[in-house]
Amino acid sequence: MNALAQRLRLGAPAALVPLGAVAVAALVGALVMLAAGVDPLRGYEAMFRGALSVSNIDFAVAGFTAILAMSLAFAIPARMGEYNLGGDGQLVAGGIAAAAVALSVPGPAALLLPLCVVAGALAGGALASVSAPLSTRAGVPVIISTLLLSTPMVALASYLVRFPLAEEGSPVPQTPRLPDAAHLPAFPGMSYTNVGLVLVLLVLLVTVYVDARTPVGYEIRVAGANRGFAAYGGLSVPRLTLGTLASAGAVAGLAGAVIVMSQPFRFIDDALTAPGYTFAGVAAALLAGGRPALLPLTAALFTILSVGAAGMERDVDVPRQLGQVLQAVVILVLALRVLAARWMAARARRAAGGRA
Amino acid sequence: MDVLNLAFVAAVLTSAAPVLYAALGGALCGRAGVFNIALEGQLLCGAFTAVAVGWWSGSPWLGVLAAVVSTAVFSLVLAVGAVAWRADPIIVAVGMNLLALGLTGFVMREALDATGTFAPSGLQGLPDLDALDGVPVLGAVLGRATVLVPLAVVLAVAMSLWLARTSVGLRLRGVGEHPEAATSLGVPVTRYQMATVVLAGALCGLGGAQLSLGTVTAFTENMTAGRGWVAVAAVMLAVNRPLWVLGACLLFGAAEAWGFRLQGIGLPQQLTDAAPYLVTLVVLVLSRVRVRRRLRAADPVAAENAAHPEEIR
Amino acid sequence: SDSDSGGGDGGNGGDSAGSIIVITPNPVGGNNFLELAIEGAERAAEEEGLELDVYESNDPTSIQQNVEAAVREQPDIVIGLTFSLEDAFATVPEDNPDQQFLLVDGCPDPQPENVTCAAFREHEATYLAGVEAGLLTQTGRIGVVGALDTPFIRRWVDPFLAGAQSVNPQVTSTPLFVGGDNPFGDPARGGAQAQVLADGGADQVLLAASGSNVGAFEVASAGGFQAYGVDVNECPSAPGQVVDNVLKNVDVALAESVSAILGGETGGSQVYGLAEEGVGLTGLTEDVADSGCLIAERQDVIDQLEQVRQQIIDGTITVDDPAAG
Amino acid sequence: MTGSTASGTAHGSAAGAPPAAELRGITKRFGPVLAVDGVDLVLERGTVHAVVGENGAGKSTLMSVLYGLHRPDAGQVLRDGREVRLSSPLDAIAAGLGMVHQNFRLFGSLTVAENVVYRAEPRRFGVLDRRAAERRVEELSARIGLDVDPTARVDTLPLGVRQRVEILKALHRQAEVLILDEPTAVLTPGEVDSLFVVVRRMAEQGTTVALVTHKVREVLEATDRVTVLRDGVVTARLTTAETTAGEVVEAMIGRGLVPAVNPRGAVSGEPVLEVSGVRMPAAPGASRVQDVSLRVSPGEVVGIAGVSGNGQRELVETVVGLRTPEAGTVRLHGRDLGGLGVRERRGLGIAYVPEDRPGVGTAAALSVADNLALGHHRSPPIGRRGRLSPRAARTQAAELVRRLGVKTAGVAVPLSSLSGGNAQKVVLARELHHEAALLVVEQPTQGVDVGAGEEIHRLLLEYRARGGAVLLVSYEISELRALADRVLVMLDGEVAAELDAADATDEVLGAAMVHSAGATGGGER
Ligand SMILES: Nc1ncnc2c1ncn2[C@@H]1O[C@H](COP(=O)(O)OP(=O)(O)OP(=O)(O)O)[C@@H](O)[C@H]1O
Ligand SMILES: Nc1ncnc2c1ncn2[C@@H]1O[C@H](COP(=O)(O)OP(=O)(O)OP(=O)(O)O)[C@@H](O)[C@H]1O
Ligand SMILES: [Mg+2]
Ligand SMILES: [Mg+2]
Repeated sequence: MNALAQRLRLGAPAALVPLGAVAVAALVGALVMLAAGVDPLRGYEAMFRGALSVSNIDFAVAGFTAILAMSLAFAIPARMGEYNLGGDGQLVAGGIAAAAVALSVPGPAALLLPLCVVAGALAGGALASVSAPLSTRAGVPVIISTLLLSTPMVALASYLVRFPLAEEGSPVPQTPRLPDAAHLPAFPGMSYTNVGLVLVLLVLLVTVYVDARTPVGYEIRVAGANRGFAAYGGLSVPRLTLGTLASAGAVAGLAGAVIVMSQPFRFIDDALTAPGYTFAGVAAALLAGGRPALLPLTAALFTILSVGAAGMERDVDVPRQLGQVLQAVVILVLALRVLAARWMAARARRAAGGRA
Repeated sequence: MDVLNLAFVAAVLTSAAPVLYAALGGALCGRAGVFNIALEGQLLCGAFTAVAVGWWSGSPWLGVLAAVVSTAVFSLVLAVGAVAWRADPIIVAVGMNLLALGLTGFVMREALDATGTFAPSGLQGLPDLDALDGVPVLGAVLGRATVLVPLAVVLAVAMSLWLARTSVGLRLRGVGEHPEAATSLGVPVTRYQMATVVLAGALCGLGGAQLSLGTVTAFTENMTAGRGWVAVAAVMLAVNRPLWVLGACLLFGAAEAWGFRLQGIGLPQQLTDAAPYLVTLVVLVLSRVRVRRRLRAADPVAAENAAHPEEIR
Repeated sequence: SDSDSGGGDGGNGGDSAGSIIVITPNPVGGNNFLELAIEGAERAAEEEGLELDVYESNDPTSIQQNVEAAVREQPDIVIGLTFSLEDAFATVPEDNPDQQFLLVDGCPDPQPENVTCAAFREHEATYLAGVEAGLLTQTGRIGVVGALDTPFIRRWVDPFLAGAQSVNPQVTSTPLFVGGDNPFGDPARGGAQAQVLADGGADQVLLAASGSNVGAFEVASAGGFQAYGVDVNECPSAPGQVVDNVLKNVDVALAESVSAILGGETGGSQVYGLAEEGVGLTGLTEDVADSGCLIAERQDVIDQLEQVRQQIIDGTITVDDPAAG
Repeated sequence: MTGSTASGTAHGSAAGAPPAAELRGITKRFGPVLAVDGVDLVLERGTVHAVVGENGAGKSTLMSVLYGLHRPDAGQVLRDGREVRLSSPLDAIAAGLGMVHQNFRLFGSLTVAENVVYRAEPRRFGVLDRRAAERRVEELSARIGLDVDPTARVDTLPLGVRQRVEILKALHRQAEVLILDEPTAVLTPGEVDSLFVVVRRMAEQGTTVALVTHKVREVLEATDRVTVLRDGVVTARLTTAETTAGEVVEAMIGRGLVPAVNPRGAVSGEPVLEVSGVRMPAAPGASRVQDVSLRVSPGEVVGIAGVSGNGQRELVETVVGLRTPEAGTVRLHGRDLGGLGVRERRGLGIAYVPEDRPGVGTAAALSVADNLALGHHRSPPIGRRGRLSPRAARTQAAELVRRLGVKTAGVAVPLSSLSGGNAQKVVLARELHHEAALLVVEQPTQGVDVGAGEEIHRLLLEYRARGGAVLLVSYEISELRALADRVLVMLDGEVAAELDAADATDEVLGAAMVHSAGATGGGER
């Protein structure tokens, strides 16, 4: 009982921080809207409607699927202190791989669907894996190598879709429409919301479980807290780095596969990177702050901010960049989290000192 | 195709200059112990204010001044967030990059009433160094550049000397290396770091102004297009040393300019897009591998941490 | 040009005053083609007494979203700009058979009955510009700065060379593509590419890189080469250094199509080539003298272009369409 | 309790001149913790004054107040009889105070001269005057009889030399009162002796020295006066010449010391650990190891003595699997461990208490429970068939905390909230709990107070009594004598001497260790 009360008290400020961040961001957004001569209530209403109204929810859920996956792709290695900023490349690798398989392997849906998804995950995972030995053997930080590898991968995919995989006679660099067998089954009455969401939610569940309830999750946390301690304890930092990066890349690759296997069922150059799923995912993961179970909430928030912003622009003529501004403010207000954490540490220290 | 002609050098300098400013700012922060990956956002902020104020006032120089001032002010976010409040500099920087992207786009639409590209006819760019036109080599290399291009190179050299030869430079190096030690000798570490971050912001402001009023005369949404990230890589490659930063930026500029020329002889555009990044990565790996091996020999346990950006120096 | 009209009266919008909604694939600012199209839409809206709304898209996902949002508003016509909307215009109209759609500069395949298309044969005009460049080049080297190496942008690359070689077989052409993170809006890279062409000796360069053109025009202004604009008259962008422009009269095409649809002529595909005067060169228009273009001083070249144009219209010369695969 | 012993002797100042520095009624709280409570301290000019006490007694806090790092909640600081307001170290420096911190505060990548003049640089035309800085270092070192190369990079220097650099820093700033916070914690006996020579010479030249330490021997050897702190209050003021070790210890811990008994001779059976012919070349920052062989049997503690940086660390890391030797074998129960990593070796029965507690032995940000689980997390009760039970981890942690008497507010608090001695107990608890055949221990009581140190020694001896084999690396002769059955002395990567514990007197060991200590370089973590 006492222990529970203590845990709740320790937990409370940490949970309040993200809420506080969102509140402050909302306030800043309101001020910006006022400055732009728009009634903030109308603006926010338009934003929510843009994401959540019956007619828009289909897109919003598709966006949510991608952002949630990308937030996992950032959050998994972040648990061991590595920042994966190469989501774009991994996403595109997954997308182009899934498209290539779908276009070259004939077969029934029962075969093609898993094959494409796995191909996407493998491609994304393979790309992200490159950063592991670069970090553990060559000492190039993951945050830099993922970023530097991303652009070449996007360029490679762009080349593939322009030449070997191009649709004949199309003015757009895009693959032909994937065969029906490679279309992810959509939910009834929806065209964008499909099995991909289920896949990503499954990955989330596995991540939460592994993080909290398995030795590997523990080892990742240990490596994140202190590499030297991990090596001393016999944990293989290179293997953990490889594992987390490969999984992260695989999730991103899965997201890419899901996108090309959904409407309009093709890989279009630029279509995966332009919506900015990667950085929305980064932001969502940062907001969740090392608690994977919170990712669906934060991903939903950033989905509203990014998908809803387009609706807001259509309806009340507030530039959609306001969505980006709000996302940025949420992240920046997270600086408060450190203050809260410091406050908690001071309390714990005091409690310890008091008893000693 | 001769790649070492003067026109090539001019092209390299021009495309490297904005990156160089940002990277010098980043290196300075690194020396002061602040990991700065907000360079992309800082450059964008500078590029935007330079054009906005340059257009509004009719004077490109006022634009440059405004870029320097506004970016320095913008950098206070990093200075206060990551230095004074000790928040994770990476998180703060991610937020700043997004904020710069959103705000410049928002203000461009709301205040300048433009989308996509803003290049009104009244907008004046910075003048070229026409004075050099007659001068043999310099004329060909810098004649069509603005004064901000050679200034970037001069600043790199000056910064290197300043760090090595002045007491403030010495103090700054100490602040970055061991803040507690600096504090115990009475150096106000937080103030030094904040000032450095703001100074780096001013440098990024110059870089942004060179991009939007020097290299070209226009602002487009997301105009920096990854140049700030390249600067981050250059800082890492150079291990925060200004002269190496200069080298790294020239290498990157050369890879890009050379890529354009290769495109001219038929290589696909996508390859030339990728080349500078791959070149940077390869050089980075080559340069780090030896350091890493030495660290491992000295202390296998501590070396586990060595791939962390904060550990690199 | 007009075929099975089926759907009868154009719009069934709820309001008494009709409306049209235009959906762009990218932000409009800095993109001549889109700006001109919006101008045409404004003109059409004014003439027909309609309300105009513009939905700007950023990426393929937001395109689809915008099309569906537009359909929900039930305007008289949902107008899409460019081939980037082909996918959306292939599916959405099928689900909304009572809504009229107009796609400008592209056409979905297969084409739903309630979609009207207006497409351009800009390669014909580009070929003419190539002829011009072939006649004017001193160095025998010409070039193109494009945003991206895509089939569509190749429409300004391949015919340009073909046209030049038709009058001067020795001409070589270097196409360069801006690429990078922001190909349609990176003037610095655009300028750098243009500088490469200038350094390489190209003296006639076609600029087809949208927002990145700004930088390339600066190189032209500095005397690097003589430039060719696209879509609208860009001669004032670098006074004294722009020879001519490959025009694409999207405003005319859009306004005409809107009138036709409101008049009940729906469906079908109107192609605007040289013959239809949907594309052309500034040099071949009446007000060439006031255009500020260099070509105004070369009546001899204009006369020759006039002939080639006629040959293309007659079919004596066929220009390959690079985007037709 | 023993406060009355001293109050008379403390204020006997010579010729009525005001003391060099004085603290009056200093009180300092950190939140609810009363770190220092109304402490008076008088530092007479030209004396060496010991400030002693257990971990957490408030020594560092008091000295930080004197050096302007902490603002006291109440009380005054006087310099030469006049009150001074110290709101930052800068004020303290200006007032002629200098401090050498417990953890050195040097810039590793800068040269000795740059470190010394930092923030007080000689300048010429606004530019740093390197020559003048180097000359200044030479001149200052000559004054107190030190030998330091002003152009050497500090991170290439051994610890003892680094400490000299710290002292030069203070001297350069014309410090008249020098505070040394646990200066000997990281030094070898030889280095300690030469430090005290320097300290004495400085005192003769008029510098006043405040020396913070746990070690009673040092108090008796090197100081003139003693002030003992316990729980933030002064428990004794003593004059060194008139006191005894027992009196000081009693004032520190409130009772007499019962040294752990070391019943020797229970060695039995086949050796647990056999190291033969291990060799490793020297590398920048790492010492060489030259053909080292040793064996440890069950129920035996083998001590490794030597000046830090003579290959002990490299040897230990080879045994536990963090380093690969160039030649030689390591056997555990006769099995060759070549090619096995840390995890496999731990699985076969090696536990390891490393010297570097914050960098290697613990993860400060993780909870006490998480710190205690490392290495146990894949075996029941914590880990089972690929699952991990956080509840079992907490239960086991609570049990270990209770058994070893770790002072903590719970097992869920971050390890960073524990004091140094308690953090060390956490490491020891975790490693002892493996009940491994071989326990490798480095510096088990470094930075730990006498009371806790005594307890740790007892735990190690109990482990030995259960038949465990212990390989112990220590720089403290008294510790080796208290624990080891045999002592090997390492010098420049070689085993220079092997002694039976009974023969390992201070003199013999000291002589073997310092034999050619000048020849060594190399670093430490
Ligand atoms: N910055 C701080 N915040 C909170 N509590 C502190 C702080 N510094 C010291 N304390 C507490 O004040 C008390 C005295 O600490 P201090 O460091 O002065 O002890 P010490 O005598 O130097 O111990 P040691 O021998 O371990 O160095 C301890 O209980 C410690 O936990
Ligand atoms: N060449 C030197 N030789 C001996 N002592 C020196 C030398 N240069 C400086 N010092 C000492 O260092 C201290 C501080 O030096 P200085 O006055 O130059 O710093 P400062 O000017 O106060 O610093 P700041 O520039 O930050 O204000 C002085 O007390 C002086 O005694
Ligand atoms: Mg202490
Ligand atoms: Mg202390």
